[in-house]
Amino acid sequence: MQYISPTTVDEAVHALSSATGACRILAGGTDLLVQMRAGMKRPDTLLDIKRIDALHQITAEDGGWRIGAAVSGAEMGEHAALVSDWPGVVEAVNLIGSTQIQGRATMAGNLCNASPAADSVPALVAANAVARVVGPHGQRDVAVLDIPSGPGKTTLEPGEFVASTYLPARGARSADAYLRFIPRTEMDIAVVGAAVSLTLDADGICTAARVALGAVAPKVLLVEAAARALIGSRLDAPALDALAEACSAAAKPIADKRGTVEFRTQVAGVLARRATLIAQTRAGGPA
Amino acid sequence: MALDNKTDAGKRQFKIVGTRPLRPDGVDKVTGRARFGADMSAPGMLVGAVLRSPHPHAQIRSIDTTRARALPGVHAVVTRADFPTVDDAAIADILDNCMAGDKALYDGHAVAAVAAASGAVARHALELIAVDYAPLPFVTDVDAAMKPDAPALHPSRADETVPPGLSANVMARHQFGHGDIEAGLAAADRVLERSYRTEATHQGYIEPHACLASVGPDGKADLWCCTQGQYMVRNTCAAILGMEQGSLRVTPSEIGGGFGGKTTVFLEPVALLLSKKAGRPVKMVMSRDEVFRASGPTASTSIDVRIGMTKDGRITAGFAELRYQGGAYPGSPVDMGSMSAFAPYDLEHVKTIGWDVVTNRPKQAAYRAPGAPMAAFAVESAIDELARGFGLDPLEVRLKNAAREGTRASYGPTFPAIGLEATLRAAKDHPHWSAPLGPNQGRGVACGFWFNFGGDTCVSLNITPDGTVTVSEGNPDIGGSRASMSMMAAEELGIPYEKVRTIIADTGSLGQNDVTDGSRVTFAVGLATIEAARAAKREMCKRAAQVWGIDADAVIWEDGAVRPVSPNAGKHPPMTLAEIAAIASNTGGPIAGHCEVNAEGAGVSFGTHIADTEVDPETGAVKILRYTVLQDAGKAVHPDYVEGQFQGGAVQGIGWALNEEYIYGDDGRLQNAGFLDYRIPVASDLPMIDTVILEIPNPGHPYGVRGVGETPIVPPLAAVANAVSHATGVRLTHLPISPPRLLAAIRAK
Amino acid sequence: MPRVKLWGSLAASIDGQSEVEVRARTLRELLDTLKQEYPALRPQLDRGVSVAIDGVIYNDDWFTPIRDDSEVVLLARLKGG
Amino acid sequence: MSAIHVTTTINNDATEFLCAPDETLLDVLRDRLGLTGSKEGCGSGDCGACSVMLDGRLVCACLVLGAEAEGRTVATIEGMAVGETLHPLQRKFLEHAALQCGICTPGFLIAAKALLERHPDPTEEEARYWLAGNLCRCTGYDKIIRAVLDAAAEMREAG
Repeated sequence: MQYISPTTVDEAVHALSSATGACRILAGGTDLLVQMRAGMKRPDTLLDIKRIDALHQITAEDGGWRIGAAVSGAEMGEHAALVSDWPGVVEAVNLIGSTQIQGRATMAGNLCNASPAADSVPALVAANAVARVVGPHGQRDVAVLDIPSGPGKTTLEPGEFVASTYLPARGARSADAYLRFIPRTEMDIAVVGAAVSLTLDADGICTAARVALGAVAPKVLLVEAAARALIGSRLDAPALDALAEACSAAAKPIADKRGTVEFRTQVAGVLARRATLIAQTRAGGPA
Repeated sequence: MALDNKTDAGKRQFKIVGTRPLRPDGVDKVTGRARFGADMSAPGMLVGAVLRSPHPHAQIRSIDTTRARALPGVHAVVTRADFPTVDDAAIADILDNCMAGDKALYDGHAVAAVAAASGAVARHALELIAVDYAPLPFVTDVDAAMKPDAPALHPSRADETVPPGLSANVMARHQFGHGDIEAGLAAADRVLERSYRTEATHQGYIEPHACLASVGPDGKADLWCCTQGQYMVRNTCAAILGMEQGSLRVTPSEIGGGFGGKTTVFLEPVALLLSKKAGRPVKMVMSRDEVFRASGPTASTSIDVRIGMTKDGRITAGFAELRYQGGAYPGSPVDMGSMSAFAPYDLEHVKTIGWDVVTNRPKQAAYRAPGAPMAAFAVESAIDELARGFGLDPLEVRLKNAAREGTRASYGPTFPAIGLEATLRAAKDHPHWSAPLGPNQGRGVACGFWFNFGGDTCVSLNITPDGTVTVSEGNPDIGGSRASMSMMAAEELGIPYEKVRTIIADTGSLGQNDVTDGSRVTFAVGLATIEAARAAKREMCKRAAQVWGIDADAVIWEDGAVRPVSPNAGKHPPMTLAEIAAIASNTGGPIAGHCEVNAEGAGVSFGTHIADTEVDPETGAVKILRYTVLQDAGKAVHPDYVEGQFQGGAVQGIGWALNEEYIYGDDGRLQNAGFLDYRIPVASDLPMIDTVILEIPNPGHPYGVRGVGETPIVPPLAAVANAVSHATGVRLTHLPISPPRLLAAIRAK
Repeated sequence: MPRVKLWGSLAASIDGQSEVEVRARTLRELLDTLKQEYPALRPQLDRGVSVAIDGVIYNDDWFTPIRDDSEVVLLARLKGG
Repeated sequence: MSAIHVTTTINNDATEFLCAPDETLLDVLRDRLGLTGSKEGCGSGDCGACSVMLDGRLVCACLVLGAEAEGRTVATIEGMAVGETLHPLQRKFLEHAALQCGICTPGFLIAAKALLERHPDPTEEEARYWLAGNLCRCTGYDKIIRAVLDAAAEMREAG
């Protein structure tokens, strides 16, 4: 096995496409090193992208934010302007693991690990975020929704990796929120996750919304029926009931050591409702 | 030597006992200098690793280690074939658990081990070992294992207490109690019948098992390991390997938690055998995954309870049938559960029946008051349900039925002075009990009991020439016991605490000591320390009398010095310990005191816990809002560490109640062998844990000490469950009260 | 003669006698006599028992004295964590 | 698999070591450098017993490769006291009896120090959440949290 730590994206792309055997990207390493220790992954090459300065940046771009693939959760949490624009995305990233994990874990790593329960992914999908994928054939932008394809699997081609994630411009009276359910107060994997991003008009009527769920299907779910339940409403009780119902209906979870089908289905609606109310308050609340 | 000075408990004014000095090993532990099990190393050391069965139950047809042996860097490979045959049944089970014989009996069961130049080579070598398994039907659930057609782990191992015709997995039947249950139940206004289940939990010590073995070609061996009992390790390994106990010296490292889980051996005999074969020291450290899969979790249980109560809250009879699976070998703590289930209550009619059952799970080990928390969960839940059903205060009902001095205990003997009633009254008077509750909040109370015991104990106390004192004792310091021993020695000798240093001896330095378990150390080692100090004092009195030229009877020890007993004995200024120490060579030689004793006479300990919970009715999440532990400690030698035992035990119990469980899949394999999904409480899950120490002296100890370590884990399971029931109106009879279980119950209401 | 209370499993093995009289002045004499007079108790006694004498629990100490009026209760061998 | 040569700074000492590409920083500290104060409780980032500071960030050394330490600074429990003088957190842990077995203590101290560097006046809740990645099985956390809050108060007074 070898360890390489290129200092530019081009070098990394070159190294990745020319590596023989299995090559894994090492960003925060909080999933990969655990999987290697458990013998689940045995890469021939580890490509550490943390020495690439460009991937450490949080950059304002077209009113939105571009977040490099090597930016840790802690760094995102300390970026006041980013937190102000996308509190739901940042809180989702900051829920991943302990303080110690926050010092290492990256949002791009969370995305590419492709766990159905990844905390940041529903928030990114609700935010309509776009991943910038680089590879031997150049770069392409892909909706975050389309990166994971199933548990542990992504749509990335051989030789490709996610270099950054773009959060679009945040409009006025818009906000997002993410909630997850875990049995303890910290240190667990989401049993259910729900993210809501919405925009209110001056009267408090919801004009746009995206609702995404985690841990209730093989990959993140964008629940358009749930968004439709909110749009045009004042986020009053009937709208929230409809939202919760749509989320529970969309959820197609499995039963496993972390939760039952019934529990996940039920709580998906509960969390979506609560996240909506938080996003509403953040967006300026009812008129 | 007579241990006759036991009656000063309770009236004695202490100078040091009861204060809170800093622990002597503290600086090493806050600076990283303290050496724990995995911190040991030796020149030329190899690294050992274990191959484990992926099957819950399988015949081992053959093991081919040829390729592993041929791998460069591999120095030894062992399988069961390399171990001698053992006759003693208990030792044979321990050996079989350390290294499988004909059958692998659980997921994670050791089947082979290697010693290699590095961990990487050792792990590679394991992959080269070919084991031919023939998988067998398996069973991991206690009730399923008791069905007559269940897959059998062992042919005909049941003892004579088991009636014929039952599943071969039933190993023993226990029965306790007195009176006439049916008559008692007939006198009740209501008889409650409930079935309860608890899942297996793990002690969850943060330090994985680790050891370093070095066996010479002459057969003399040294072993360093983290254990609750170096003598137990020595004796068990010697028995397994056919060694003489005197040829194996075991030195305990600092121990990173045990809670009962380090009262047996797992790696140690394997490391010794690997070292013997390799001719080099071998170090072995378990991974966390191995700790969960292949050390000794506690039993999972299934318990039926019938309790009768009159409408004014008098319990007329209590019956429980308890089924505990203890993993793949006999010996689940169902006997302890059956004895302790009703111990807090004064019952005319009481009966418990316990069934010891084997399943395809790792061999259980002791876990803090082994067997008692599950039984208390069942009984304390049922009493709570009955009390609330009659509209009675559950605390008053417990007071009304509380065992007290003179009560015939449910397990047989008559209680001497005990502290249960004191803890209940203190609970009733505590502001917690009357604090207001908000919506979705509930309060629960529960009692708990543990026997405590003493056992073989040696202490050697040496007076150095400059008058400082060293105490050698043979029980690993698992939570501040060096401080307690130093305090008791200083108290007895009348010298400052700082003048005493307590060390934990290796097996070559003292006689046999029982394991650090059963809440025995402060009681038994404390007793031996006091007696050793008294022996030294007697000697010092003799020396001073000799110097003064008077009779030894004419002097007394007072305030750290020898004095003439009266003016008639002559005018001699007091001779201090330091002064006597300085002239020891001139007066007969070094001065020491020692005590070797089987310390019987431990006092039982009772506790009452109050828990407040808040339940999220939409998700089933339970938050612990407030928690208070009230327990009888006899005499709290170092109150900080008594409080620490109360708090730590309570939080382990809270974890057991809410989230911790061994989860087995349909394939019979453990699904949550890590701290991610075996969810022990984290700091943000908890409030401060309030404590109230009651002191009802134990007449069997010179200072009145009772064991305190185990009782605190007994009440929390029921206290939390009762609080959740109070908050939600639904009663969970299956632990843990995980959110999916609770939400389903709330929605079904 | 001290009367010895037996726990249920032991009693069951000697036809339900939950209390027996045993001539014994020490713990050792007690256990030896029990084994002699009630061979059916032997397997359990050999596996180990604890004994409560006047409410205090003893495990092994042979010469623990027993008075004629002592309350003696056999218990399953105590374990601890 | 050839060894990697790493030059780094540990507890202010310039340090060089060789390690395998897949060897964790924790293994390097413990097995190659004799710094056994950082403990391995899980090897998967779930217990915090191996907490160290890497370039001023709190991390689990079991989730960092030794090779990643190249050119960086590492601080471990062995560097926390200055000569004979304990850090206030170390002192308060002793005074409050915030340890029983002591295996989690080095990790808690490193994590608590990182907390107080960022939040000199944490609430009890902030301290509990910050330290949620450090498991303790002995104490129930009560005395640990008290020690951290008391150390914070003393450090604020000392300015």
